[in-house]
Amino acid sequence: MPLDTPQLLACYRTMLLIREFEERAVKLYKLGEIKGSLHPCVGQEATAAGACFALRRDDYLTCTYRGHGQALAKGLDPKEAMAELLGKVTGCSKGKGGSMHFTDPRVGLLGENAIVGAGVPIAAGAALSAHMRGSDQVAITFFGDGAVNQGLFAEGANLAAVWQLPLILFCENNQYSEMTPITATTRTPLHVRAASYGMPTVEVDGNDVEAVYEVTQAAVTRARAGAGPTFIEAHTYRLLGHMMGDTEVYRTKAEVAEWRGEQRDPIKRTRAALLAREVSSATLAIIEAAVVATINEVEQFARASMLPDVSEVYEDIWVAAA
Amino acid sequence: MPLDTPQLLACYRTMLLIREFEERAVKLYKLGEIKGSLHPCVGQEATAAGACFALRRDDYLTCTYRGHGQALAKGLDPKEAMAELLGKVTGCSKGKGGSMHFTDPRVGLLGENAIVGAGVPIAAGAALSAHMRGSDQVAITFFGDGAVNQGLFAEGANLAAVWQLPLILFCENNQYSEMTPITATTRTPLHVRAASYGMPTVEVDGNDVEAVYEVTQAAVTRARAGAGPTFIEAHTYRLLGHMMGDTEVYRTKAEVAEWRGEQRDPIKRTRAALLAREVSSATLAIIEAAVVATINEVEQFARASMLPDVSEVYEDIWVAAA
Amino acid sequence: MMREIYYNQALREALHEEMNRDPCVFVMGEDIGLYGGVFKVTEGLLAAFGPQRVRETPISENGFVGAAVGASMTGMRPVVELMFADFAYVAADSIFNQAAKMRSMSGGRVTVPLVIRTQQGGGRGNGAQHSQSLEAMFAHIPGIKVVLPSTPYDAKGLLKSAIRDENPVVFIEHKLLYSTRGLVPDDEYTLPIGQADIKRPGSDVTIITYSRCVLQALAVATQLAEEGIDVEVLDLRSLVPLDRNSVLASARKTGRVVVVHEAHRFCGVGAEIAALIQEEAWDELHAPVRRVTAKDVPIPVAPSLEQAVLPQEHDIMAAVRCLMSDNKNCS
Amino acid sequence: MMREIYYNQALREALHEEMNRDPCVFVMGEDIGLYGGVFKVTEGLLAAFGPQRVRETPISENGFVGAAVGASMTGMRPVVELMFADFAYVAADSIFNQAAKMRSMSGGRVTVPLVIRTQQGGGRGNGAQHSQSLEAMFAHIPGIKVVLPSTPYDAKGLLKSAIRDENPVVFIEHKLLYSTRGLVPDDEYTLPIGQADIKRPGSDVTIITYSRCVLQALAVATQLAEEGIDVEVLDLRSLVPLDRNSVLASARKTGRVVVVHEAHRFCGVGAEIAALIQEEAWDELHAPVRRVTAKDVPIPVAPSLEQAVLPQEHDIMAAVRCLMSDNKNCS
Ligand SMILES: Cc1ncc(C[n+]2csc(CCOP(=O)(O)OP(=O)(O)O)c2C)c(N)n1
Ligand SMILES: Cc1ncc(C[n+]2csc(CCOP(=O)(O)OP(=O)(O)O)c2C)c(N)n1
Ligand SMILES: [Mg+2]
Ligand SMILES: [Mg+2]
Repeated sequence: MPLDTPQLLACYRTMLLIREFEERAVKLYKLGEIKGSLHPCVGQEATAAGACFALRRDDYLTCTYRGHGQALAKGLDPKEAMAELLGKVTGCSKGKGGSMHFTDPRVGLLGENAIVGAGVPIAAGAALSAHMRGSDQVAITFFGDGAVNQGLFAEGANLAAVWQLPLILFCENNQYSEMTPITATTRTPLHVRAASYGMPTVEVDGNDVEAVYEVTQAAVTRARAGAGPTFIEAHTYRLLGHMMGDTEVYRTKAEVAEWRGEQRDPIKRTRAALLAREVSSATLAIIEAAVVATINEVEQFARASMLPDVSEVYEDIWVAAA
Repeated sequence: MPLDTPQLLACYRTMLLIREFEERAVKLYKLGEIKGSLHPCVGQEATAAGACFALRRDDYLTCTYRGHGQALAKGLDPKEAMAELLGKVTGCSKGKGGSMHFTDPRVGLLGENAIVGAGVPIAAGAALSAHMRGSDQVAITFFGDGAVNQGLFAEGANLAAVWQLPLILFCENNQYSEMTPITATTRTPLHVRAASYGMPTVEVDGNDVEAVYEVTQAAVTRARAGAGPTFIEAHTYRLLGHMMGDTEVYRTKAEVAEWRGEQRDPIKRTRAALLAREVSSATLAIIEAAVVATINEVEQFARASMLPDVSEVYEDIWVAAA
Repeated sequence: MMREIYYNQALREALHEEMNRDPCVFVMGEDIGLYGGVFKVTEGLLAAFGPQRVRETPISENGFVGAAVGASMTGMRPVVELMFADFAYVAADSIFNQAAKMRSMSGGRVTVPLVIRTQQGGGRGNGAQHSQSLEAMFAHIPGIKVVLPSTPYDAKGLLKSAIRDENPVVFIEHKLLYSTRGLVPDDEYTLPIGQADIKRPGSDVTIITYSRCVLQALAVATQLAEEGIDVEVLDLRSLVPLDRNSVLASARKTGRVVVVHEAHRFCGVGAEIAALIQEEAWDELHAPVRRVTAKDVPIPVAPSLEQAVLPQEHDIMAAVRCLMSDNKNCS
Repeated sequence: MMREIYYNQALREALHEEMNRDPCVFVMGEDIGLYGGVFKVTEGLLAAFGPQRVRETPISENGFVGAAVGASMTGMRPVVELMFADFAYVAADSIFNQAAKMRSMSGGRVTVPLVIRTQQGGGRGNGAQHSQSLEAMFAHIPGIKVVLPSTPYDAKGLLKSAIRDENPVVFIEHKLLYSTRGLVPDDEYTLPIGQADIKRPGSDVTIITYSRCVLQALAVATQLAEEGIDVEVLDLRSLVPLDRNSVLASARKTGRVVVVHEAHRFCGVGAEIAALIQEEAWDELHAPVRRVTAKDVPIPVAPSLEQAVLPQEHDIMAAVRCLMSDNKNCS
């Protein structure tokens, strides 16, 4: 079922929130407020917003170090997210996990992961759990094109297929794994690799939020009905470097510029689609301003929060016996 | 090119040697002369003999704990092999490796392996080495149906495909991984899984030594010509338990009996084929007797050999600086 | 009332009882269903609980341990069988980067009530890839409890506690212990994880050990009693948490300690115990802490070599005698 | 003649020279070609040696380390880059079950002249899965040499030796060392693996350490010199082989030892060194061997916590002062 206009507006707002969040994080990184790792998902907002719009709050999600967008789209509080980037005690992981480990089980977020491929079996296990408990929850796992080369992907995909788990394997093919083009590390399309485990696959324009929503929605419906996993290959592009400091020698400015253009950038495209549906630019401007205001608050909250006290060091490792 | 009669006779001899070797090992295990692990390949002699007949002595081979047959077919001295099973210092690994680690680089045997799937990347590396040295050597790796589920297989197969390595991935599908039928652990045919990496695949009756030879020969020709890897799925059956002590509750006596029959047992089939080619049963009887005599000598040699001296404990770990 | 049962039977009872008690408990692993596992620990569970809760896995340890992590984070209590501890290397990411760190990385928001049962050790000629003892590796990386029972009684009581624990637990059996027997109560019981057990009290020397080496230590203690040497045998039972108090109390009491294990020596548990005791009980020690361990070489198959590599009773005996002598250079 | 160059530059020179010297040497890993590796160690190698010998790999560490094992057994000398030591878990089978055991399992018939270069350590806020120090794990399992250079000079000389070594070598760099500088000869040189280096001689206390902690130890030594405490800093440089003679000689000389490392404490290298010294130099010690290590928790991201978990100069200072005091319970 296609998105109606209020739904598309909701997705647009989510995409803007993600873009604004990530750009603010980049700013704070450059200011030295954020340290360590940062892998912005700027340009990939449609996959996050479209796919997560097809999920319920109690569905499960795993993703990668580049998963801020998905985490926010799934419902992670942006304040907790930004505070986590700054290593603050108000962060979703009390500052212990950082950029690569956003986690919030209250919204089904079982964790970003800094190990390529590791989220796939974990999500398969969450799907197994839902199935065994007789719940109709589903699990989704986001990963990149490069992750398909990892044994963890192969093993997780096979488990999902053999056990017919309610799992959506969502591959964001942004053409590069770090600085290496995917064509250098696989000879066949990724969806072909996934299909070989015995699950339906679908390709989608990952910068078309409506299309992403529709294919995910179909996969979720299958999964909830007990019909097993689906692999989605979404073609997309990251507009910033792999990580902060990436010199981007492996791609041309022209290539990036094209993906930043009206035809490609998912936010520009959604904006155009909304205008075409006769949403007024005034309405859009209100949403846009509101998102900026939110992220301003988010930044303030994160900056004003405290670093965890040293006494926290031995906390959150073990659960004490009841 | 099909095997001519002298070639088929050579293969027959190899198959007999393997069968006799394995049955003798089982006998010695029951007598307590062999301890530890033993995974007989009785019933799977045609894959070993047929495939290795297509190889040169300087081609590389990796296989599994069930690889005695392949090791012998590749040229490992059966005396060294049997002595190794008994942990004797005259064994191919001086008694250190045992049943699951037959190794002899002089015949290209880079090792059986006790970790399911681990031989695949190692053989890929040997193929890479041949390629980089500008040699026309090829590598072959034997593994079971169950190994296709291991991440190591996926990663190794992908490397072979992406780098177009001179590698033959030889899957002995004997329908079970230990006590579990392969149908319980994969939803799709194994050759479909392999093809997804972008390499040609072929299925073959693994109990037909001529057919095994022909498909392997074709794969070797491709590999030597620089045309990359091939996956061979050979359908076969192990006639004994997975390991010594296997209670075989997972299959019926009738199933085993069928595979032991004239229509299925690879040795009986080859014998029939030779008789049909008008090789006399007297000739065959001479070969058969010679093989038994060889294995008698092999047993004697192994039993008469010494256990390694305790002073050997720190040997063969490190190569001293030149 | 007590019955004498086998170690693997004790484990099976623990699994059976816990699966009966809590529908969230399930087992998974290779060949654990119809066959009942290659060491027969899960025998009968398939018939009792069906294929959903006794789940046969493809040979993909990293995948199914990872799946167990995900299942444990979402309300289930998986008990995974890793057929040989040596396969922990293929599953290492799911164990060390995922299970061990998940709670900390989430700031305490998730829990991972997961048990990984495995077996380890040599002595059967299974070779370098099927005979390793990897407890030091599991214990070195924080976030996983590490339990190694030496008797059927401990095995049952500790496995039940491991299953009820809210933390990931690596539960390490020993391949040569499955066929040993011991008394186990008829009635239900659990044993707390983190308490060492004095398997034999003594006053002259303490042998600190765990798993199968406890049996060797007890045999040595019996022999040495005839020579008038009174050996205390302290069975650690778990390495994480380590019962530091019991370790130090026994060390202080006897002033002479030998640590015995089948794992390699370099950076093994013996090193940790020795370092700890000299740090904390320096003035009470009569002699340095001695270690009796596997030699630092891959485990060979030949019986002559395997015996030479793995710790034997005579090695333990020599170390104890050394500590009782005045000669500091004897071991 | 000497030049001052960066640690990563020193490594790059070693790779360049060895690839020039021996056509069998080649490098492989993720993003090591055009980009020159995320820490820029392999920069320029692609241009100099082409894509066959500077081989970009798919993200499949177990696969490509396994392939390196196979290549090394058959005449090549691969130098693999494992981007973060934390990824050793996904490659663990190829490292521990294959590379480490291959020679032994073949009774000495095969050799595995393989180098696995990796980097480790915390201090940058990279979190629990990108900050681990895993040297104890590599050193615990026999069959792999383990080298951890602390200076550009050591890095270059030891990497060249590692590449020429006929055994598998895990060569561990530190992410915070890449941007440090030091003097390196213009002329070619190698350094033997297995020799510790006294980075600062002293008579009161020995700090035994390696990798980045050497820099911390030297800073501490300088500060304590002002207090009149004369600290010897012994840089192990390799753990396997361990230079036992140098360790014991320094321990005997000063009678007071602190071991410092960034890896976790439990079953870490500090435990091994402490156990060894008390075993072998009991009578010469004035006090127990102390350990300054990371705390036994996953490495957190928040700077306040990361600092508290990883060893800091003030922690080392406190341990040294403790040893110099008469108070045995101070640390
Ligand atoms: C097992 C493992 N190997 C390598 C890395 C280093 N690494 C981090 S991201 C990355 C590239 C991943 O590419 P892809 O899956 O396409 O995701 P993208 O970053 O493009 O979103 C690599 C190699 C890692 N984190 N984990
Ligand atoms: C990584 C790993 N997991 C599990 C095992 C235990 N194991 C040994 S053989 C085997 C079954 C392998 O089946 P398959 O690949 O079909 O080979 P077959 O034994 O039938 O020849 C298993 C699970 C192992 N050796 N290595
Ligand atoms: Mg990508
Ligand atoms: Mg099989």
